[in-house]
Amino acid sequence: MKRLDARFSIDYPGFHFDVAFTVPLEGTTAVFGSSGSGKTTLLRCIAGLIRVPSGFLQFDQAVWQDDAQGIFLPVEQRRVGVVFQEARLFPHLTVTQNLKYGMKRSNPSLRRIDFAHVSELLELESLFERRVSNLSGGEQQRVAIGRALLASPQLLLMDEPLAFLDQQRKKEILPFIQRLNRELRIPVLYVSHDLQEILPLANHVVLLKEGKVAATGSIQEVFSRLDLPGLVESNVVGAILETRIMEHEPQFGLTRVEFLGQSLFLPQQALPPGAPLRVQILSRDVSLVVGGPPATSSALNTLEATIVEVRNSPGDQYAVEVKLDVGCPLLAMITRKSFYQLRLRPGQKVHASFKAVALS
Amino acid sequence: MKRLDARFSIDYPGFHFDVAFTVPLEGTTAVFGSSGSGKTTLLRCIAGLIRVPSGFLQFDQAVWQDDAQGIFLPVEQRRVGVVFQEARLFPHLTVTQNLKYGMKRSNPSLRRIDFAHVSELLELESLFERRVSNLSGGEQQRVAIGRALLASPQLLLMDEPLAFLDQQRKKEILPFIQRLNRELRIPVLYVSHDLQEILPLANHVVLLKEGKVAATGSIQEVFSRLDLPGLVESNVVGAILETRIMEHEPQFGLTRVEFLGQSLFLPQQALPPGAPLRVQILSRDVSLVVGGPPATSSALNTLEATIVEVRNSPGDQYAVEVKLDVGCPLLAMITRKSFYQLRLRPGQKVHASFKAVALS
Amino acid sequence: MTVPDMDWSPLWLTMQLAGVTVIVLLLVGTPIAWWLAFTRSRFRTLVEAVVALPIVLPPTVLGFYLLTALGPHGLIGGAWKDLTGSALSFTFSGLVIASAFYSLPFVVQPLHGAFEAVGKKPLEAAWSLGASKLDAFFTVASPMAVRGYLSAVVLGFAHTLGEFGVVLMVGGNIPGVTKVLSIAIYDHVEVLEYTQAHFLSAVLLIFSFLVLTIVYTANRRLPIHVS
Amino acid sequence: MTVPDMDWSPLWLTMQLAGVTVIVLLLVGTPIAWWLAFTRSRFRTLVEAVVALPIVLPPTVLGFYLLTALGPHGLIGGAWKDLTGSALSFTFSGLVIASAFYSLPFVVQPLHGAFEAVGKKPLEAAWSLGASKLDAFFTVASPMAVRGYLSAVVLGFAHTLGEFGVVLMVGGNIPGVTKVLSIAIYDHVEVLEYTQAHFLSAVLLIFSFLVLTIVYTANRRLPIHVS
Amino acid sequence: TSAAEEVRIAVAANFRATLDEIVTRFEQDTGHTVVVSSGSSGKLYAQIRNGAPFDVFFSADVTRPKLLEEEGFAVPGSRFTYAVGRLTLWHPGPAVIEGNEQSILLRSDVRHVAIANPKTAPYGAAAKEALQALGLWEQVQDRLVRGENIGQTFHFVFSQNAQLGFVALSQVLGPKVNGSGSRWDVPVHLYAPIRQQAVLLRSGQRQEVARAFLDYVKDVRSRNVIERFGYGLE
Ligand SMILES: Nc1ncnc2c1ncn2[C@@H]1O[C@H](COP(=O)(O)OP(=O)(O)OP(=O)(O)O)[C@@H](O)[C@H]1O
Ligand SMILES: Nc1ncnc2c1ncn2[C@@H]1O[C@H](COP(=O)(O)OP(=O)(O)OP(=O)(O)O)[C@@H](O)[C@H]1O
Ligand SMILES: [Mg+2]
Ligand SMILES: [Mg+2]
Repeated sequence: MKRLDARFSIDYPGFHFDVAFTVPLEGTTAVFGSSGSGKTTLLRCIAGLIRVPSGFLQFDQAVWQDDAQGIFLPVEQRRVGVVFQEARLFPHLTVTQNLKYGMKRSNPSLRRIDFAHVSELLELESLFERRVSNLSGGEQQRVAIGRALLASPQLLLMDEPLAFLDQQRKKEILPFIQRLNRELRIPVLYVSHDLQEILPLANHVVLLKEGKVAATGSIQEVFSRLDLPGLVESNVVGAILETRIMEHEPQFGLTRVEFLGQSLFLPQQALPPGAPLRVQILSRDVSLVVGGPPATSSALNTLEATIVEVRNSPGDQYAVEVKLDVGCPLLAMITRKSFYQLRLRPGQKVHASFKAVALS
Repeated sequence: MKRLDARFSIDYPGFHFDVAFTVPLEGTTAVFGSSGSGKTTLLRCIAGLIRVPSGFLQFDQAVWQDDAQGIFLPVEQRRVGVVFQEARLFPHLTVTQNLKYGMKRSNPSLRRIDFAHVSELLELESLFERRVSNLSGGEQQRVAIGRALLASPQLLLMDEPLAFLDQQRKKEILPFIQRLNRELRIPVLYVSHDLQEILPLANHVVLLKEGKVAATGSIQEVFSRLDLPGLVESNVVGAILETRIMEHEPQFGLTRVEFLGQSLFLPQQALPPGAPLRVQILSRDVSLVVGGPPATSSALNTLEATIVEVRNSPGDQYAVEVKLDVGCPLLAMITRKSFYQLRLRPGQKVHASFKAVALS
Repeated sequence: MTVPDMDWSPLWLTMQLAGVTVIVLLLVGTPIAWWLAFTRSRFRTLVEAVVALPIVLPPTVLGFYLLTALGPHGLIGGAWKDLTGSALSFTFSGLVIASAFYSLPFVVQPLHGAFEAVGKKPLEAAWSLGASKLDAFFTVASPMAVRGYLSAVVLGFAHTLGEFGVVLMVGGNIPGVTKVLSIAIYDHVEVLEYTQAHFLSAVLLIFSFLVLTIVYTANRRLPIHVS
Repeated sequence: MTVPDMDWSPLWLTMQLAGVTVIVLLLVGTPIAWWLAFTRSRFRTLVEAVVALPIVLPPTVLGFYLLTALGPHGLIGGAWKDLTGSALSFTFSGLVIASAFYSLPFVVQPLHGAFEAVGKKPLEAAWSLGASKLDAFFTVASPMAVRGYLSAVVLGFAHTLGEFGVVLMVGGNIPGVTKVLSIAIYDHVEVLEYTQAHFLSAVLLIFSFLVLTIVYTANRRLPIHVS
Repeated sequence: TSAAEEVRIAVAANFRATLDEIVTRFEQDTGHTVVVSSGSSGKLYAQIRNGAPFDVFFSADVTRPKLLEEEGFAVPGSRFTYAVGRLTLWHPGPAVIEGNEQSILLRSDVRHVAIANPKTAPYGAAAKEALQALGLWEQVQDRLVRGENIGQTFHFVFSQNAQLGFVALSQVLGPKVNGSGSRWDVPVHLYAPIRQQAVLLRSGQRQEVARAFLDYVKDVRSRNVIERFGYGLE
């Protein structure tokens, strides 16, 4: 599989940046880490906007930087689309001219992203003739995303691109980025603080802490680790299940998916039976019931589970995190009170129930 | 009660801005609306950074703008702290100098915000001597917030101030802003797209749509309206309950609060018994159970409820929104399947149960 | 080469003239540049053009007109005479006015550019933090426009040093009062005293080089830099 | 006043000289200004000072040195003569070189300031969108630095129009070849032909005023404005 | 004579107006074209040494033509005095200067007296000499303003910035002033004669015509013109 292989180190006064990691060049890789942990710095290194003295960067077969051999591919030849944290639109150009700036400079045979489509999706039509100087914050971000996409990059670097956008727009733009991944095979490195934004999107995670890589791997691996207290709100994620669509129940607006031979129900999906579907469960949406399946409840899904591990929540001193095995790891976060009332202990069989609406 | 009374209208090419509203000058007023709906424009009008031809603005007893009488109080005399959408730090000053810029210019007798405290809370100490030009996005936002606070404003205008900050930091900064409200009685107008950010904070909401006020009122009123489809994800909010702390159960790490004579449990709070506490319930966290209180479950709280109204969710075509009465309005969002299985109908008595961890 | 026996008063006078002129220019040029940068008036382009006009005239010719204007029967000189009792021509003050007039665009243009580059945004931030318009100008706009001030000072100072036609005409070359270094050098060249001319030129160049280097090095330590 | 019987060739020559000089200056000044704006070299302040130096010398004196350098036995003139068969002094080309040399700082300074104000950020964006360094310079940096170019062109053009000492010295006041308008006016003043001098000055002023107003009005229609 | 040719002449600024009239006649008489460049003698000298394409040089003094001859830039033996400058103390208004020249220079309402720079301009040197001879040099020191050349000196007085000035008689008698105002012609014994010399240049390409022009200047008709403009002759 194609991979991105990166090693950089820089010494800024008061900040030592030293990362080395490999991620597959497919789907979206989330770059996580608190403010000032080096996310933007990493993206700049990959784009070739900072040249660190002894760095190494290989994109699939192509070595973009290897200071041991004196190799450094200039930015403009890397074909990376960058969405900067501040939009950085060109103030002397109209919105259309901004959007077409990279497009005009791309090789026509490599253009696979349609101008009309992007404009529609990002709701840019009404802005076309505008000067960028008085666009609103969110409008600027949308133009910046469009501009980067239309340059037909072979790698997208997005630095909190949706920070100023509302939930509604995020819900429209995110699936589009996902499709870029799937259909056009454009890998994305995506910086975001918003878990809700990244979970449906990311396949891999690079977790930065104070300039170092604290964890890297597939999103399932990273988010089921209980040893990353405080770094991400990993305890928010109960599980990320890769399921397959079985059948639709249109009369109830439900879709039944199969997960390790068991059925789960979610709100009806537009995909055909047989299609793979990613399902997420938030740990605090999981209820545990001892002794038989629960009474009729609006929480539709129930799985048999075995308690694997129990520990106090690092984030909330009155909650307990329970790691369950339902065929894959599942984290549940419950109050201490429930924990004592239900007398939970490792090895115990329980029922984990969660509502279908809790899946996305 | 003190009020802010505002009427502005501007005609930009392609955007007609025309608002008139009154909000109480206490607590936080959330300014909501999708990208390009005029939130920043509104804040600029209130700050006095745009002078619209025929505007009116009254802050408590003081008329800040009344073009009928030719009154316009210049920005610098309004004592409004503005956190701009782009941080707008002064590039020629260090972080400390930026922080102290407004402080030095404030009347010492009105200074009520402590430099050391703000710096600690916003984790600014390590940045003090830095030039602002190469601060990270989040670092810039933190400095900008600190700078505005330290000017001891009588009104805070915050334009998506936490957009680049991680969950962890938001959790630290938000309560502080809340305390500013409560203890120092500094009212805040707060623009944000993030519901999770605004819910614990806001008392009032001004909802903008395409330059007009679509709704305004207390947060309970606005978010229990079922007639604002698509504008905000109002259906996410089940209820916002104003409760009072009764007692703590330290052995379980719980606090019992009283809501209309009934008991609810939440994770232990730092406040003393008798203190008021706001509790939120998300509509999708509410489970409905028919026929007697549910079996032992990790969802701790159960309230008797009467179904008031049922309708299809405007946001999700396979979900049903149920408006309940538990002494105040409570929205529950359940799947259609549950809805039919439980045979719910208006007037019916049910039990609404929700987990304590779902309260914040 | 031995150091020619020379009179240092022109050097001293030159420094005074250049220094005072630059100060006057900054005082006059700053509000003009500010107005040009932020006005929406229809007259902006007109004022811009008028400010740049003096330099298109040959210095001697401009000097000729200025001499008339500053003289006892001139527009400015006459008024001045009524006020102070003496005309402006052949005085140090007259020289300053003439130099300032001639070097104005070299100061206004860089300042105008710099203020426009600063823009309104940082000013809005400063105002909202309680800074008055003037306060914000001094604590935000000026330091951010430091590169423009640098250009303005360098161009204004250097041009006044080298300026010659106007000074010659308006000043009357009175030793100790209006005989500046450039005239002294010119005199030497005219009478074929090349050694002295070379020497004085070298003095002027080295001196200016030192001043410029100090100014530029100081600027390097200033905060505003390209990232 | 009747229009004095006059020779228009100096006006035409002046326009040619000013036009060509400005073009030469932009070509030479742009890379220097760019380098100054973005280099981290220790020599930056040195180069900055050297570029500003020519203007501290009185024009005639600078002209004298340039005359020597451009003459048939001079450093530049000699080399040029070996190449082309004739020296540079008293030719139009020589005038252009001399004027360019003298007006260089008026072009470099505003450009330097403008490039610094543009900064690296928009350039990084352009590069990441596939623009080569040169492409980004022409399509992003230059248009964003339009205010600097405006100042540079205005100052360079106006200063060349009015410049006089250098041109007189290097050009030799030869009608039709190196006798530019400023010298013509000067000549008239010298021989007390005030009417002609006033007339030519008025021509020069009106012409410059028109040029400047057109330039500034054109700029107003350009995209980069203060918000 | 031969076919029409062009000859280039460098002339000191003070003689420019006079020469123009002679040139006009010469052109009419011979059909040749004369291109005149004027400037200060010092500048013209430096330019000639650096290859300026002039055929004839009319200097305002003796020194420079002599130097050019010695340095090999001029044709030996071609040097001659074409005019002798006369110095006059002038005021643009009528009836100000009347007879008692000494007291007027010291009158309290005379704030400035213009002279040409004695270092650089022959008329300045002459004015200094005359003032010294009159014993006034020290007393007028603080009222002197110096024009860089005699043209500028004239402007100082003409624009009334200086109340009095030692200017060239040729300026006062020239077409601009036509002898108006009041003046005192400084007696020639008070200063060394201001001899202005011309010389034929070596570098000149058109020596034939240039010689013809120099002869023309020596001709009696030209001498009349020169005298009419207020110059003396040798
Ligand atoms: N000076 C102006 N001239 C023309 N249009 C403007 C101007 N200022 C703002 N607008 C337009 O007005 C609309 C509202 O802008 P505003 O910045 O208030 O939006 P917003 O609600 O803050 O959006 P966001 O959440 O994206 O920041 C936008 O469409 C914007 O482009
Ligand atoms: N040129 C520089 N010189 C000195 N320090 C720098 C420089 N660039 C970045 N830093 C510092 O390096 C750290 C990492 O910065 P970076 O911009 O990569 O953070 P980030 O992870 O993107 O943060 P955020 O989420 O707030 O944008 C910060 O503390 C920043 O101040
Ligand atoms: Mg960042
Ligand atoms: Mg906004």
